[in-house]
Amino acid sequence: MTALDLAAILPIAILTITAIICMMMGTVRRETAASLCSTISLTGLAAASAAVIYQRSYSGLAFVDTLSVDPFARYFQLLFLVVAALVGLASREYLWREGMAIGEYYALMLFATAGMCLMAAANDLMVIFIGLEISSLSSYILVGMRRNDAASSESALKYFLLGSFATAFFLYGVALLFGVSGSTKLTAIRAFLYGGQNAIPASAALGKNPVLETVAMQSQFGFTGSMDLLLGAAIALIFVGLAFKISAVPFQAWTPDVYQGAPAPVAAMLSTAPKAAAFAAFIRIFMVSLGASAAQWSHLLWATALLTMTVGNLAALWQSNLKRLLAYSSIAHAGYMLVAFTSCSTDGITAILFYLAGYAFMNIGAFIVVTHVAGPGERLTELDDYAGLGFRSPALAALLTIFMLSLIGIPLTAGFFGKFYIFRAALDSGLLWLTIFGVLNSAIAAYYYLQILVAMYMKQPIDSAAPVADMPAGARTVVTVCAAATLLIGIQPSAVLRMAEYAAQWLPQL
Amino acid sequence: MYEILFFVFAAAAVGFAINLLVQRHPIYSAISLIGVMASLASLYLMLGAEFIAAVQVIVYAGAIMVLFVFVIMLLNAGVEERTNRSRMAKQLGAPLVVLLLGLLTSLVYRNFPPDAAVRFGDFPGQTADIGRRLYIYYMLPFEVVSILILVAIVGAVVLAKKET
Amino acid sequence: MVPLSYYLVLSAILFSLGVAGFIFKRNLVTLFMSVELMLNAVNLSFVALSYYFRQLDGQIFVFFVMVVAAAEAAVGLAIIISVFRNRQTLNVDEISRLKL
Amino acid sequence: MDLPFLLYTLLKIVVVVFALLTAVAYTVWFERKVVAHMQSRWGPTRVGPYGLLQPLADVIKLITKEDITPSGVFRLVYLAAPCLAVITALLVFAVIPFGPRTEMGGIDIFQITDLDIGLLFILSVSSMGVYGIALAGWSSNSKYSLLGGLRSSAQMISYELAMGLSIVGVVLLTGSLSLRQVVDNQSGSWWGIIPHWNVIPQFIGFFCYFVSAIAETNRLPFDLPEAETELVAGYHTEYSSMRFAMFFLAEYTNMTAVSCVATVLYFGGWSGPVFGPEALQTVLPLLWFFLKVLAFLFVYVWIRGTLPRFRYDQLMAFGWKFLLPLALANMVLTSFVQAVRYGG
Repeated sequence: MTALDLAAILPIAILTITAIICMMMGTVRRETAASLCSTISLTGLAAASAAVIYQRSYSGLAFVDTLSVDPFARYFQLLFLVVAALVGLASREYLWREGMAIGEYYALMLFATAGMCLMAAANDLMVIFIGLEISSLSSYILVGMRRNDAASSESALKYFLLGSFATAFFLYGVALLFGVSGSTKLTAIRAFLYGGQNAIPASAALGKNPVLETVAMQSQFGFTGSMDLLLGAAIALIFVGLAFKISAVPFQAWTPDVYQGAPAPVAAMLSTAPKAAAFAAFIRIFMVSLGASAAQWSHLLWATALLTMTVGNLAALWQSNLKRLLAYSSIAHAGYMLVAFTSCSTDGITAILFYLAGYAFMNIGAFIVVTHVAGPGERLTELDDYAGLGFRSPALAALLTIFMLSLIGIPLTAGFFGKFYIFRAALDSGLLWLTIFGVLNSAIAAYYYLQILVAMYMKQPIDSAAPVADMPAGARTVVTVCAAATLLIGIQPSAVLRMAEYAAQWLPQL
Repeated sequence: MYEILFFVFAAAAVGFAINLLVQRHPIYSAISLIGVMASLASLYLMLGAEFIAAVQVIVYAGAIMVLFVFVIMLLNAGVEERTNRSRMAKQLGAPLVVLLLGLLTSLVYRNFPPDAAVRFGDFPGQTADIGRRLYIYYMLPFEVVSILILVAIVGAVVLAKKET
Repeated sequence: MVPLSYYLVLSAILFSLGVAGFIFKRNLVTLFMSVELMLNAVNLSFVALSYYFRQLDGQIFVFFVMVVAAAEAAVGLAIIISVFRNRQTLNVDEISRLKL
Repeated sequence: MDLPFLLYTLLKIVVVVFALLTAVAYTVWFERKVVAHMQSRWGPTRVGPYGLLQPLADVIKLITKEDITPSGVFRLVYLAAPCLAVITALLVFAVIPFGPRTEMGGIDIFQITDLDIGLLFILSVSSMGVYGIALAGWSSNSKYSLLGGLRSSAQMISYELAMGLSIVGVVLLTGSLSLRQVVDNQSGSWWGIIPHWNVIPQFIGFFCYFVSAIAETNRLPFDLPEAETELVAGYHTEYSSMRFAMFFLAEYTNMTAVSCVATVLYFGGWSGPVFGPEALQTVLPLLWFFLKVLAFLFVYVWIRGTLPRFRYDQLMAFGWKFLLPLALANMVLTSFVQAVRYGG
């Protein structure tokens, strides 16, 4: 094990160990478990972040080309760690309130983070697959953790069934890609697709096999005419698998149900971290390995981006349940990011990375506010429950306003710059129509976000509405941090933008 | 001889898979799936993947499917009912599945060189080589799946344990 | 001597049958079994391609897919049991929220 | 693949199956006799000298009894389950080497086939054995059978883990999954007296293997699936006549198979002092093998005659909280020692 290997695995190892320690906290009393677990997991996440930052002095491929140490991976890993920290802190009181298993919750959240870190850094489809499964399995369980709530377990079931269905497609795509190129290593596939060389590394060949050379030749010749079709099928299947994870249309059907049924903090995490992880894998596979056939997949992306934005926004218009509304809004936001992806340029990728960071803060903030307003058992999640919230608890309403304005994309919030960079990147790549549709969509979206503001500030509270209790310390901290970050990025985007740019520039150019 | 064996096992696999669809009782579907897995294990043997064939039977047929059968028995699942939605799914899904089948098979059939043939014994099973390759070149995934298994254990306990 | 493409075609057929099962079956456990069938089909592709390249990576991939399938089965069946506890049914259509 | 090879293999299979069925029949007699003597009784004495023809009489009785198929059973599965149980039990013998490689016309006569993955084959076959019992329990459509079937499938998959892990120790020592190589690896001795048997370095592994093997075969003290005081007769409550006999047969075949595997893995297989003329030299290894297996069968019966039955939760706790960690620890220890020995 070299120093590079160690640096590459360190964040994941720290996360795993922390998760195991959290798991053992099931033995302590419930009263102390929650604060203990959140402290432990925060410490672990901080240590993992330190390890990620420590990685800066290394670069290259670790563990025999299966893990990549690069700025792109680091950016995503830091994002996942921050999301996990926010969600972990915010769910401290929630778990206690809802009587959920505390130690296991934190453990699974950290495991999921470890899996996502692995996905972001993987240079082998096998490792991407395993990382994807670690994060997905943990999310399935987290969604279903309110076991006595029928909605929770049903949404876990739906998420699980459709998720494993999509994974099977992803795997079939990987198999076909393996059939075309002879390797599952992203860099080897790239070398094959650009250079036409069979990607079987010399080390993989079994020395005693004289057939090997001829087979390699054969496959090369056999494929010259027809490789495109097989490759196209492989791309389409991998696309299906990943599109499910980022809930792109037409694979979005699970999203509203799952977000609605899931515990709200888990929904906050689902809408940010796993989506970002799927984007990381998406970008890495398509830009690194399949860059040579960008002409094929950019059309696919174009259509998906348009559909995802439009369907997400239009469906959100009819929602009265806030969790469902945020779910549809998250679909729409995935659509905006796909617009940037369609441009296939470094600017586009930068825009996605920037957007993911800003989106993480505003969306987690919004979800945590919703969690709090919902109250015990998560009963108050309808739009009517927010009537007059601006008078009942002005601070909470003000915070939610910031998040909503940012989700709309009003200047001085993170959302504005996010959208700005995305549409600029799209315009630069000549995607005029897609940009126009994107801007139109943002305008539609403003309507349903404003609806919430209208409810909060212009409607009279229902008489029976109980006053909203004070926010517990953990959640309050998280919401404050999220609001501050949303505004900060909106006023001074350069720091995050520079990091995103640095990460995106690492990717090979098309 | 090997052609015959291939066709026998391939037909068995497809037959069992169709039976999985046709059977109304989940336990018969489970038995059919075990049949598919056993047929595939035999095909793996013919492809020289001895280790994978054995693991297929041990893990898939012997552990995963036992779990399925166990759960079916535990929940005492009955014959599945046909409801309105399933008729709708049929009308919508059938053309989709046929399309997928046609596309995939024709694509795979046309695009792989026809002179690539499988001769029994051409690529003898190398269990030791798999081990060596697994521990040297794929050490990371091998170590990391342990997290996955841990997640599965925690999940199964959290979701299915009795209320305390 | 069987052409390699026969193995791959068989894999494609099994995969499509798995998809069909996922769409047509109404029982949760059977639905999940259809997914397992799809994974098995993919495994066959991997083993056949591994033979084609005379190289073991494909078989190692299958090994990992099996581990993942086992983990998935444990979690999936636990979820099914917890749904059954709340609903007392295994029919997809009766689980109202589950609009597949 | 040529015809003589096929014919020889078929012949070997027929001989092994025939010998095995006889041996199994006499295992029953052996068990009844030993248990009887442990309890100061005589056991079967009436049919033949020392009751030696008793097994024959039992077989005739079982075959000629009426075969009842209760109404309400899931017929196909109900009929297939006992066959499945017997077949999986018999299949194990396909890879067991009964003696050193002895060729006759180019074909090894003391082993049906020497697979590279012999050990994995045994594990995979025995992992299929659970279906016979689970499906029998389910298809009988009776609550006792169902509970028995559920218990047995849970028990068998639990103990399979410990069994598989304990075998890894032997594989680590041998470096091969072929049973013949496992035995060859145990030839020789330390200081001329202590044989090179795996049981000495792997005594923890052997303990885990044997205990989990007893559980796998559903024998006392782990015979909960058929605990008569709670479940009438467990999974085979509804079975009668020949179908019942097949479960009986499967159980005793499994016992024999487990004893054979234990002999091969931990007690040097056929190895033992070989002397005398050539004919004797050929036969002696078979005798050693037979004696070792017989000793194991005696231990089986001895345990049955001595120990009470576990409670179900005790059984699970024992498997998961004691046996599994122990087998894991043994595996880690063995691999550590091997790594130090051949460290490079």
